Amino acid sequence: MVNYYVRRTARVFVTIFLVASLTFGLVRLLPGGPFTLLRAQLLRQGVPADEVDARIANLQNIRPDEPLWMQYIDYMTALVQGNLGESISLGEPVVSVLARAAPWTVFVVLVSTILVFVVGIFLGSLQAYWEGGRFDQLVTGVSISMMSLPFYVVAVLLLYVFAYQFGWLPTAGTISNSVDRSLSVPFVVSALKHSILPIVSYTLGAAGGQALAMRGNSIQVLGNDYVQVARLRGLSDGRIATRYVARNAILPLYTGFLLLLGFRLGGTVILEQIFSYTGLGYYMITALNANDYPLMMGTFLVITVALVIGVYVADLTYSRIDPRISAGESDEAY
Amino acid sequence: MASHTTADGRYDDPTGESGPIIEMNNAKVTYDGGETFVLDDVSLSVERNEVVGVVGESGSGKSMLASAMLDAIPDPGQLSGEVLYHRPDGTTVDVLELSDEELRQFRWEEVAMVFQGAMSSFNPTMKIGGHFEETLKAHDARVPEGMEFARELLSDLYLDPERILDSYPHELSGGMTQRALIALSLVLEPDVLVMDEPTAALDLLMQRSILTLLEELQQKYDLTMVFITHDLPLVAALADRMAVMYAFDLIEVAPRDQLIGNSGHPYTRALLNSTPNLDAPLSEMRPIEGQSPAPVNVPAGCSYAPRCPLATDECREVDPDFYKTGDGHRTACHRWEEARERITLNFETAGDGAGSGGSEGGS
Amino acid sequence: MSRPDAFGSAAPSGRDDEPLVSLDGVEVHFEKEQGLFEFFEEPDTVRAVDGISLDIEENDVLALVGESGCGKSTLGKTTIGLQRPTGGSVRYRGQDIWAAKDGVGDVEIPFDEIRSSLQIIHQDPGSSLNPNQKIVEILSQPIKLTHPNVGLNERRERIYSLLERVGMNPAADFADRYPHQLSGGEKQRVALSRALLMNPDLILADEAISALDVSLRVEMMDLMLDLQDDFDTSFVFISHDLSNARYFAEHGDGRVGVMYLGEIVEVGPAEELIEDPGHPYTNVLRWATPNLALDAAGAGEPPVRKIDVPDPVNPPSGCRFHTRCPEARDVCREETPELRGEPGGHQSACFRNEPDHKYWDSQPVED
Amino acid sequence: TGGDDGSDGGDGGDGSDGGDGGDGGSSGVIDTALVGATNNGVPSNLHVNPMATQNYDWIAGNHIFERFAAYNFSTNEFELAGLDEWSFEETTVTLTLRDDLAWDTGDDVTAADVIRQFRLMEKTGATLWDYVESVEQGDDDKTVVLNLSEPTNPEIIKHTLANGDLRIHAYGPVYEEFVDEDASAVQEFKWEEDIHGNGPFNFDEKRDQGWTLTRNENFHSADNVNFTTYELLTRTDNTALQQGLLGGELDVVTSLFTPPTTVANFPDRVEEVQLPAKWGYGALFNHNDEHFGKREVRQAVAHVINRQQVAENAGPRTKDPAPKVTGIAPADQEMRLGDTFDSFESYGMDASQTEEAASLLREAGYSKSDGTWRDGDGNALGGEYLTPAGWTDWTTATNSVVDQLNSFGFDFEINSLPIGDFFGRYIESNFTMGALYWLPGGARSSFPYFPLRWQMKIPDIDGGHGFTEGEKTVPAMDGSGEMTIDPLEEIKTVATTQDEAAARETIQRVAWHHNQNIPVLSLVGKVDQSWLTDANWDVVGPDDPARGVKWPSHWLPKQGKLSATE
Amino acid sequence: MKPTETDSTAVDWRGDSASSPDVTRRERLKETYEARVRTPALVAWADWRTRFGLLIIGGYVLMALVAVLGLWREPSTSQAPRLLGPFTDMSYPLGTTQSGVDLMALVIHSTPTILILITAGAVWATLIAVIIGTVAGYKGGSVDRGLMSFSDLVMAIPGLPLVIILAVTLNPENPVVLGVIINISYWAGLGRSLRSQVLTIRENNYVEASRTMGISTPRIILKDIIPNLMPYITVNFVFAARYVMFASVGLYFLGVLPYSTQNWGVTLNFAYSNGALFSWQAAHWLLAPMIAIMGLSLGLILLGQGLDRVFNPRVRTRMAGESKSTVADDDDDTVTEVF
Ligand SMILES: Nc1ncnc2c1ncn2[C@@H]1O[C@H](COP(=O)(O)OP(=O)(O)OP(=O)(O)O)[C@@H](O)[C@H]1O
Ligand SMILES: Nc1ncnc2c1ncn2[C@@H]1O[C@H](COP(=O)(O)OP(=O)(O)OP(=O)(O)O)[C@@H](O)[C@H]1O
Ligand SMILES: [Mg+2]
Ligand SMILES: [Mg+2]
Ligand code: NI
Repeated sequence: MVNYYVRRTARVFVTIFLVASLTFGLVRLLPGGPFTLLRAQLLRQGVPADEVDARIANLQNIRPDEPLWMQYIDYMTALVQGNLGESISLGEPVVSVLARAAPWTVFVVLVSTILVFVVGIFLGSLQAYWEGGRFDQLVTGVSISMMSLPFYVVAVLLLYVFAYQFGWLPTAGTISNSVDRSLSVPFVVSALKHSILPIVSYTLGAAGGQALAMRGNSIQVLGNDYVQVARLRGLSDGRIATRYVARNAILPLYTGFLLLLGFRLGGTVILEQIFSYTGLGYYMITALNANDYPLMMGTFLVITVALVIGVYVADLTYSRIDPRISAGESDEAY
Repeated sequence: MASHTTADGRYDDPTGESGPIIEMNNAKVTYDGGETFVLDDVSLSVERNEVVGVVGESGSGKSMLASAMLDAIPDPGQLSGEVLYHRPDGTTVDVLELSDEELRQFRWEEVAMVFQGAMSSFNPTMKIGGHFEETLKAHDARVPEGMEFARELLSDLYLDPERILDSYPHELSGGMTQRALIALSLVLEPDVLVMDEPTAALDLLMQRSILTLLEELQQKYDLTMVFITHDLPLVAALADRMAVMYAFDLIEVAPRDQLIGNSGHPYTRALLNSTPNLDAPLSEMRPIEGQSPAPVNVPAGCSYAPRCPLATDECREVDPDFYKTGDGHRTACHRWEEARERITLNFETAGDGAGSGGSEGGS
Repeated sequence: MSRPDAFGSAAPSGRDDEPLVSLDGVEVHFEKEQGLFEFFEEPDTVRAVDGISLDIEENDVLALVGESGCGKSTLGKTTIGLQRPTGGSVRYRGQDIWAAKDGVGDVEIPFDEIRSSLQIIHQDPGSSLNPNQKIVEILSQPIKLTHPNVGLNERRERIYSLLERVGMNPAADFADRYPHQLSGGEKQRVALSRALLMNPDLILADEAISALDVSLRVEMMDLMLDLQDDFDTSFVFISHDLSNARYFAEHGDGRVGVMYLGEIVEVGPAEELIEDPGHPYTNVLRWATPNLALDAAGAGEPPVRKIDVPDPVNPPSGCRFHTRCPEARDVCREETPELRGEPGGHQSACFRNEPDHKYWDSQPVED
Repeated sequence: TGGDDGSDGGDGGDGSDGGDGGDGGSSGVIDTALVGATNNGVPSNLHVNPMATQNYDWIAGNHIFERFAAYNFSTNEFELAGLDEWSFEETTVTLTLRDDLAWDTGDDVTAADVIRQFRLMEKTGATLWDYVESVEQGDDDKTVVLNLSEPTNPEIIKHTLANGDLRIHAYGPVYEEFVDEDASAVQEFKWEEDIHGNGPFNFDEKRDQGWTLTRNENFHSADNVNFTTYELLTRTDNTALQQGLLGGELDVVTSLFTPPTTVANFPDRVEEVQLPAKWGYGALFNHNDEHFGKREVRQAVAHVINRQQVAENAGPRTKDPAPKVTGIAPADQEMRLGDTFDSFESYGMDASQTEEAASLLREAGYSKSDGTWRDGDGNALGGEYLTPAGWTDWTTATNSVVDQLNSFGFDFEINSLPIGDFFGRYIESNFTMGALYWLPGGARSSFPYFPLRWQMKIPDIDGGHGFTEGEKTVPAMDGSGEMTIDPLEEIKTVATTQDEAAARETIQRVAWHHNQNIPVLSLVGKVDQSWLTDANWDVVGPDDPARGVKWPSHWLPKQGKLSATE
Repeated sequence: MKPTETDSTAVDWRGDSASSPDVTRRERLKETYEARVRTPALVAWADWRTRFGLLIIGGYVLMALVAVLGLWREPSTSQAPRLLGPFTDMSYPLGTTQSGVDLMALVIHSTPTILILITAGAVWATLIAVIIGTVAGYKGGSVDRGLMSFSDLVMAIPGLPLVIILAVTLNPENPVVLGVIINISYWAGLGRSLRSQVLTIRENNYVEASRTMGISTPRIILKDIIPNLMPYITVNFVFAARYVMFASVGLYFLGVLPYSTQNWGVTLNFAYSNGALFSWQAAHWLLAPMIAIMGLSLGLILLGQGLDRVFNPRVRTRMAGESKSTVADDDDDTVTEVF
């Protein structure tokens, strides 16, 4: 078992390394060069073209004259030292921008993902329990409708109703302006208030999907011998529902967690934009619009790392909830 | 069919105690809103402390019979009839009338059941020990004592209790899981153990070994056992009395030796003849032709008639009732006498030789 | 050597004096998955088959018996070239199968030909037929492979006639069904037909009848034996049931081999082996085989000291059976008995067959 | 008419007098906040160094720093702010700072501060130094003298000084150190701490969600400001800002495009102030392109486009079609062109003049087949039409333009690009046609010298549209024969001439060239929408000319014309 | 001893000669039609979800046809009065936009592109997933390890951000390319779960039997393995399609994707930024593309929910009325989608 952990941990680093290499490649692929916007800005300010060029060369920490492998080594060394370069548009180390942004994204994704699971599992189990009944049909209908609404549409509608029309919740941002950025009750309250809409809109559709999946799994588990045996053994319904049905029906969902997390972290790009929620996705789009490649790659890398770590944690805990876990690798076959 | 509770010749219980512990009267199981009968008016009584072996081919309704004894027919099946359970204190309950809570208590405390798939009878995400504990808790039994007893049971079954209790089901071999399940079924000291093909997934040596263990357990804990299998010779070693099922009904019930040596039903005899046997002359083993009917279109008359070499028009029209064909021996065949004569058994029986033992040229 | 082959395919080449398939010191060891950080540990190895030599002749029958997990299937699959041995060689009519597959050395018989000559019928009738294909489609496959020129109608024709031959009447009706619409016995017949259509020299029947109803088993065995007679096919018949093995070996004029933990501990003609077992383990199997004879029924204590099989990853030293053998003595722990007896006749691997072995002076094993 | 020095100066004085008069009524300062909002970005990423290349928050800066002067769009005259007086001689300009102009520390803003700023501006290559040769202190420490390199049109200097982004900001303790450094040092400097200004509000703090500014007691007209705080919130998009006004969350929004349907939904308390942007949607040709380098093709395009329709599609209330295609802002055309206005080709402002376009194209050797205009080799006339992603009203305009062009028989496809790429393609001259503003924007653009010259050079894209310098031959202005003109050289003379009539004529000649040769196709002019609310605020009425200074939300408070209700 | 009779066979099944053509080409065609078209269609139709799903998607295909055949005017600015409400003028049933574009035309003419887009993306994702999943699962060993490490890596890359970067890099306008880019990494998860199913399927003896007969690996994968995965593949195909649609519309909505012609996402973006959210006058502008999106995704979901039954031979035979097998109906909903 120890070996599995070691191996799994090693894989985290290998993956991060590979993704970092990929970003290195992507930076070089991007069109137009990273400084076009800056150039346009400088030019608009009336700075002469020569000077603009000189200034840009100055700013550019990529040294394009070096052989590629040298650039690669430079890049990787910098990365290991936690240096993601300087954001072109913000004129600030990318790391410090991301350090500000990442907690918000992680917070929203984490909370909404947990909610997706909790709500999905809860509804799905109940549906399976009352399979075919009113409740089941109702929730299935609602789930399917929720799933057919893209979350950003939900976000826009919620924003309209709860923030714009009723003004119950803030329309934008991570915390309100009048609150000190230190851990205090008003801070937490404000952070929560600002995150309600993003979280809810990010939860609804996905929770519907999870509920349907959970329902299917539960129905399958209900058909298993051990559930019937458990009934014969005289266990209470509650125990059977939790320890037998839910527990085993969750397992496949848990495997899907990996995928889910990837999609959800990626989706923040859209979500955060709608709510001006200054997380990773928000900065990614900012960087994109500004052709701020260091920042763009930085956010990309950090989102990836967040994903890799999330999956890592999921994997490690997976062995806790499914004792049958094996490395899942197959023997040489044909 | 008439009720057989009293008409049945009562089998003399070898252990001395007498009286049935479970009586099943006219049990019927239907599916598809009554269209398919998967248990067709079955009556069977089980005496205290005896081992009843039920045999029959796959799909003949054996599992239904087992489930019916605990009123545990898988949904959406409908069970009707009467299942009487006689408690040692003399009271009698109709299992089908029990309330949910009573039923919950009744099952496993008084009648326990072991399934064929031991692997799939355990929750894969829970240790074996957990299964024992929760069972004890669910029945308000004292856990420490119960676990002590569980350990004893496991040792009786040649298992290392500590290791087993601390293992997840997938960490055990098939034989171990099966034995653990048997121990689990006995942990509440039930009076009756219903076993539905408990060993079918195991290899022969293990099957036989477990059977031996069961025999010991049965004696040690004074169990009444209903043992269901499609493997006639297997249960023959254990059973006191045997019942043969065919097409959702019992067709013959008799003491073990009677059934093997002097069966009256052509199907039983064919079954016996098709059983590979180390001692039987090879030339005498032969298959039963034809296929048994599906639950939706059970033929009128005797359900075995289409395959029976002795079938007459009567057989095809009139569903045979049980004939008393010996001491505690009932056979549902109009032509049981003929069968004993015309269908020879292909092995030497050490029984009372009531059958016509010689080996005439068969068909 | 040339057997009648109405399909007109070239008679198998190769030398006549060679056995159909011969195994020489075959070992199959499965290594458990190695992790990234486990370089320093000995890999866990399951010794599924450990040093078995065996010849299977033309029109031969070998019935393998043994406990679950003792390596019967692995040995069988190695015999028909489905499993690559980790040691030793498997030869088809003198041609090393895996050399042919890899194209090393002088390949006298091409691998394709070997492949189609060695076929299999599986235990589980349910899983041996593709549930998504109709019976005709399943059975068309081998004809397409062996006789690519045969047209559609003729193919059907042949399939129908074979189905009738294995007792599935009316063939056209059965041919149009999906596997789940067949009974277990019928499925198994289709599997048999599929193997036969390849016109094989050897069929591995891996527990081909175990999953069937008792009443069907004999029928199926008879059918196979019948076809063996007709088409000179050899069979390796795997069963855990000694009485079935006996039935099959006796009728097919072949041998029974008893396997224990990857080794063959006894082999010989059925009747001899059962009447006069040379190995205590054969005795155990005998005991385990259900018997209707009432004196044998309820035979009481099993003739073993332990029920559970040892771990094949770390098989016991010496005689592998010593941990369970009621006759085991100290020497059995250290020394490994060899298979003794006349080759091709009754052979067994137990010290007790040697009257002057030091076994007789050794102390019985204490648990 | 174009203002002259004297009257401007006088106006400036009047303006501040008016302000003084207005504050008579205010005695107590009310503890309340004026809430504005921007979508400039997240304040934690912004700063207030106006000389920096990036991330200067100009709205915050506008409140913190006083400007020299301002251009009033209602009166078309200059108003002085931080200056008490400006005077223009042949080659010198004298600026006199207000006596009471002081830093929020209480220290006076001196000539030395302004000189320091001008020196830094020299380093960074600010436009002012195109005309100025040196700067020195005048008679006292409140006067600054600019020595010009050659006689310069005062109009140009005034516009340069009154440019909204030019603020008096070079606070000594902070900026002194940059005087001896490279320009890049001050351009990369992010002024986030120790911020001191001289405007109506002090920097208090900035966070992710906005800026907080507080009333500057040392501001010269502090008496005009009767509220304590100015909150400047951040919103991502226009929709959020509009909602802020709609829901009463915001009191002012400096500049915000709002579609008519939304305006109609605004409650009564919201007031719109429309100001000409001197900026607007135009179409850019690549003059290096084989086809669009040809004048006939450009003219044909001009004929095809129905500018009126484009304006209405993109924003009926806020877009004016340019009456003539030339480099002069729509509102100024008639005034600047005078009698010649009518002779200018309009190319059909509110019509698709397909006949004219077709005959021009045929003349240039193109023919129409399969509904598409093609050259001799059968290549369709068209290509990608670039448009910046995210500028919604522009995208609508682009859609209209491309629809019109394509239905005439061009073959264009829209390519929307992120801003960076969008400019990148222009800078690299890697385009055929695309959208670009046709006026440089700001008050300066009301003086035709700037836009006319701009259209030929377009520094924003480093001249990537490939309009060549040198002599051009265009039809003569009087309609007979041709005329040869070097438009770039000619327009430069406007900067140095003091002779208004000569300047006027030159402007008309160059404008005529632009009208005929079309360096950039002018389509619509934009009206800036600035928003005020009067629920809790006393705001001067619509007739007050003070509303004509950009931006009302910045200008009015310090004039005492936007104050908290008591 | 031969208890089974042997001599009743008329035709020698081993001979080369026998032939009596009793299956005509026509019958065979008919049979194929029955097996591959009619029966699946019947099965599909029997489930209300599939029925609705198909109807909805059929509607969209019809719309695409209308667009392709030019039965409805092309969307163009100023083609109609501005901001006409829906159903006020029946020649512009959905109303018009701020710049006088017929919304109906916008919706209709966006359909072909979006259908191509989602099909391309879904085909790409499922195809790659099937190839990688089956090969890895079937081949096992180092092939498996290699492919799975690769797909693990791909899974570690968050989809949308990568899509955005690629879209900016490649600036794709062809909907096929765009669809592929959006789903560039979607296959990874699907491939992984297909692989684990293949691991079980390949344990089926018929796979081994095919191997014994010497059938080639691609054929085994195609005939023995993939049919078993079909329910799962179809369901995921549908979900992949939905993901492409959501992602593309979302990115268009954000204005991140380059576009040349209007589509639902761009329309949504225009409507949103032109204040359609705030005024009833313009609400239809926002609603039209929203409903178009929701309708299509609803159709896809319903189809996905219903489709898995089509490939279940048990259900198929039952529906075809060929047998009365009493197997329990296993129509569990397997939903494995997320976005
Ligand atoms: N849920 C159900 N609905 C309809 N028929 C059912 C259902 N469950 C079982 N049956 C049918 O009931 C009959 C009896 O089933 P049962 O499981 O009792 O057979 P069995 O004798 O135990 O067979 P096996 O030896 O295979 O376990 C079978 O024909 C089966 O098809
Ligand atoms: N592919 C494999 N990888 C690893 N171990 C294997 C593999 N196949 C078989 N084994 C192991 O090899 C041993 C022999 O297996 P085999 O299947 O040959 O047994 P068997 O005698 O056929 O058993 P059964 O009667 O249960 O079919 C077992 O311990 C099994 O776990
Ligand atoms: Mg059963
Ligand atoms: Mg095996
Ligand atoms: Ni009766």
